[in-house]
Amino acid sequence: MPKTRIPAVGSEGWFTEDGEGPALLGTRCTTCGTVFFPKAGFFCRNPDCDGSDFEEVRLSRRGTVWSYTDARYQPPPPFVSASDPYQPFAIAAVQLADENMVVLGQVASGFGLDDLRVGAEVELVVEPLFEDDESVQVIWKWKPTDGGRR
Amino acid sequence: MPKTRIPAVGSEGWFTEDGEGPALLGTRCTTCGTVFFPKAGFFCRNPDCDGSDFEEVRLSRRGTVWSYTDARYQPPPPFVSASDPYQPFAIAAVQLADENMVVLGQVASGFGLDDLRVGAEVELVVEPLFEDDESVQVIWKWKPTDGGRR
Amino acid sequence: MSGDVFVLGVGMTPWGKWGRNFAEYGVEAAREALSDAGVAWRDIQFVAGGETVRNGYPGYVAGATVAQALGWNGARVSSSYAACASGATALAAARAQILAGFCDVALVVGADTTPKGFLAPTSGERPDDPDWLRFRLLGATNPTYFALYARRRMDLYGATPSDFARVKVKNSRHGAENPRARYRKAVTDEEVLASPVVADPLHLLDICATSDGGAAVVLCSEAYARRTGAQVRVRAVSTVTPQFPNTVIEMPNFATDSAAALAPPTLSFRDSIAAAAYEEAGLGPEDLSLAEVYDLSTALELDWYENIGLCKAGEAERLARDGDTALGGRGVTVNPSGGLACFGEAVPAQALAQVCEVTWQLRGQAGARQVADARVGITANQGLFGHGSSVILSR
Amino acid sequence: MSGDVFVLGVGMTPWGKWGRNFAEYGVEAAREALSDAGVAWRDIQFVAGGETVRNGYPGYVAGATVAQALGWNGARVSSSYAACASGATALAAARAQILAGFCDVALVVGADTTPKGFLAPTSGERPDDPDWLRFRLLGATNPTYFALYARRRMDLYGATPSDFARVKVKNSRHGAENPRARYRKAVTDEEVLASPVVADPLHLLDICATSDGGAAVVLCSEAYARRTGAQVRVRAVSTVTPQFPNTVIEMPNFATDSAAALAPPTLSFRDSIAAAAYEEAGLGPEDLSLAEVYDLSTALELDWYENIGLCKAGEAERLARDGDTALGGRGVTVNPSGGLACFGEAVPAQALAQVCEVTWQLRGQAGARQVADARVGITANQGLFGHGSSVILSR
Ligand SMILES: [Zn+2]
Ligand SMILES: [Zn+2]
Repeated sequence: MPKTRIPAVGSEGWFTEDGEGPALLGTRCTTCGTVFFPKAGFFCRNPDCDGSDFEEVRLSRRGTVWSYTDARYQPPPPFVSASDPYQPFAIAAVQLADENMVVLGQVASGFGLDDLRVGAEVELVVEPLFEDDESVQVIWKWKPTDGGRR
Repeated sequence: MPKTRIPAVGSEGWFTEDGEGPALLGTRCTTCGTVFFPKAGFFCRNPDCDGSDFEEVRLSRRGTVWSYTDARYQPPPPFVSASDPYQPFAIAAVQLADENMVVLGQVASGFGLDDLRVGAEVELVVEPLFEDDESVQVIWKWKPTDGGRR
Repeated sequence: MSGDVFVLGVGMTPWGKWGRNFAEYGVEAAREALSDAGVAWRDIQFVAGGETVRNGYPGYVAGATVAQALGWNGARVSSSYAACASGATALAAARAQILAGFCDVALVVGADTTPKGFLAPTSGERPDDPDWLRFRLLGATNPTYFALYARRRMDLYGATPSDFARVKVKNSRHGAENPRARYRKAVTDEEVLASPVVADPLHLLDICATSDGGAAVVLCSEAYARRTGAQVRVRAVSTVTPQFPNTVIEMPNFATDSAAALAPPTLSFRDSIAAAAYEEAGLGPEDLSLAEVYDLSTALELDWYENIGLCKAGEAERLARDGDTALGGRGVTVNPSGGLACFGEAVPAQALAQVCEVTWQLRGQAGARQVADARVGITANQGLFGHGSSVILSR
Repeated sequence: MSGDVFVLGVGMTPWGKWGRNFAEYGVEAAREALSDAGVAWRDIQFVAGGETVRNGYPGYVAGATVAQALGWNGARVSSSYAACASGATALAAARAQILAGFCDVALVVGADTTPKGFLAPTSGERPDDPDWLRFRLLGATNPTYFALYARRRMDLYGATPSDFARVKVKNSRHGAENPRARYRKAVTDEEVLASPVVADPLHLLDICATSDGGAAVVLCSEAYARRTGAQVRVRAVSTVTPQFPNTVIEMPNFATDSAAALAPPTLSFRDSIAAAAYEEAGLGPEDLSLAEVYDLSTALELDWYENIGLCKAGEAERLARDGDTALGGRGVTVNPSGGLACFGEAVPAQALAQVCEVTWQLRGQAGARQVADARVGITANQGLFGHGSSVILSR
């Protein structure tokens, strides 16, 4: 029986893979327009705004690398390694122009430090984070648009 | 194979069952004479004393009930029940005259609220707290000296 | 010292068990307090939070968590933990910032979301932690300690389970008039005595529950109060610790201090908490209109009557029997809010909730539970590990 | 405000990894500080503790835990948590109590005992906790964030791994002269660059370890200082929070605030921490003799040069290359203690350890690591969740 593909526990509702393609899901305050990721849904965190009404928004699928690094050693729990033995992976902080914010994410499988530079363009994909007995837990990742290798 | 009889985990060195009989083990500050239970061994907690040298002492085996109660419902973990289903037990706070302090303890097996009153004399015994697969974990308890039933 | 500080605004969520994130209760209470104070969040210069230890990092840094949820405004921030006295410690922190001249107006906030059942230590094997050990080695829950105090009243002063039940009956009548209370049904002494015994002599209805809730207070300087017309003055905030040897057995300890080498202090720890507040305020029990005391159990409320000086040791039962501490009684009204009996514990919010109630009473805004002509109110509570607090407010 | 407060005494344990109970480190540091101050424990009127969250209740109530271990003396007490800024928040609490006139002399103490390896959240499934989520969903450890800042310096300013290594070399030379440092061996840049990469571009020797340790400060009022001759004056304690939108990615967040609707503040959060201290002190970077900054990584120390105003953005590498920030250099000496590079993090103690070092320097008691004619020193650090601190001391 194939495993179910589910958002990684804790990230439910944080991203979508619907007909329009993969995208992060945030919320926008209908009063002041500020965007929040992960979603805010209680009170607006703009100190000048007392809005408490939010609409779900898809964040920009493309952005530019603000900075990047990798994880050479296996992080401690609650991190779960996708492979045994552990394989290092890269992490990028990505600037989204319209939202004027930076969002972290692992870098897409198959890409590493050599494929990244500050200012390079990346796009959002959804890929496995790890598998357990019943499911493949998926998460958003950033993928270089130029195919990598600068 | 008989199970090992060991002090309940966390109470190692808190009491003895040596040739002189069961007794709580505390420490006495050699500078000011203050007694500590559980043992102090770092700096003396008498604010007028800067002693840091302690000797082990056996606490008085007999005392008088300062107050008492019972536990009608099973306490949450890390409590471990001695029986299944759970059996309520009594708890006494006992005043030791020489040490001028009050020490809590469960009441000895077979004795309950009806055997206790404020001011009644009790003596220290060591009895099972609970058993696990390998061992019987024992602890100090307070036992009415008049055989109970006031 | 540059005078007293004033309560400019108060806010409190309804207490209950909803399982929301604690920060939401904190923000809700804070926004009500800000609105009550007529102060914009942008103008708050210091945020003092009472921590909850059950929410990971956001709970440990409750001041910052609430500040961020309200929208980072650059305010200075602190997060305090002092068990049941956390809210009062946060209040003391904000008061000192104002009196030291670092700010004019500060927000104090506490909120919690609590698990069902007995409060228990966090999981794992932690034999270094006295709070873990008392559960493992003794099975001593919080009600164990409350029951020891209650039984002692019985054997020393002739108190009866009916005396304890009477406190619950009184508080439930008060709480029935409080829209923020969780339990709003007046109960009878028969109901209390018919409820199951949890820790002899205390019944289920003698012991307070655990709840979710948030409370907030906006404090300001005297100069600021003069401009805005704030009337409720903070006369004292006591956060004293015990003096060695502390000879009353206390959560979560296995034993008292030994008084073999050094004589006990004149006042017990619980007596010293209010005594320090009275001294700071230059007031005494005879000046009180009302008191909000920490009724973790009904019997403990009787102890507090003596600890805050309403009567001598052993006389609390008589006060309760005569109805002196009930709304409309001859004496100081105790727990007009309904107390923990009607709210349940939401640890970091509780000491602030007491301050909210006293404020409403002093302003004459307590509706059907209003104490007539309330002029001075005291709060008192005690938490684990030598934390106690008492706040005195006057108008 | 009734003038400044003064540092009357300081104490610090040697840093290391011994696995003792955190309270013992706190008591050891406190007793040294009391002795250095010439104050009896009985005379301490307020105890402010920085919490450690890894020790159950005793750690949450660190102020009371240390007060009890020293012997309950009835002092008022507080326990503060503000991540890496905890010690400074405790210092701010004690300062305000003194300036508000509630006490003359206060003890501030922080101590920790830390597990091996990466700092990780407490166990259990806690998907409501952002600190849990960043490990689970991203595998983002603390070094991840440090590395993002470091890489940005490389791509923006042309920094190289050798520039980072140079900071470690400098700090290891300083720490070699510090008897309380844990690592006292001078290292070379070859050794740094040969150590394994943890999070590119940072090597193991670019990143600070976790340690056990305690630090304590006795503060007193100006009047008290005059009587005792205390010379080290607390000119500022900044504990500001960010202003929305905070546009630099920070532990433990997944994203920055959005600046789509509200423009970012003029100063970044990290810049604003020292700026608030300078404003409070009426001093500027040009007045400094030395700085103790929070070098969680070597590259982060370079960021701090800019954040505390030693140079413009992008110029920190030049300062380090020219040796300006080393003992005997032309500029402000940075981390004469050896910094976190030689101590490792002991979270609630760290901000106080910085104050201890600056005090020793201002008193001319720093031995072979003494900064010549030290007159003004600043500390700076930043912790999780919008906590930063900066303390300025002068003689
Ligand atoms: Zn808004
Ligand atoms: Zn002694």
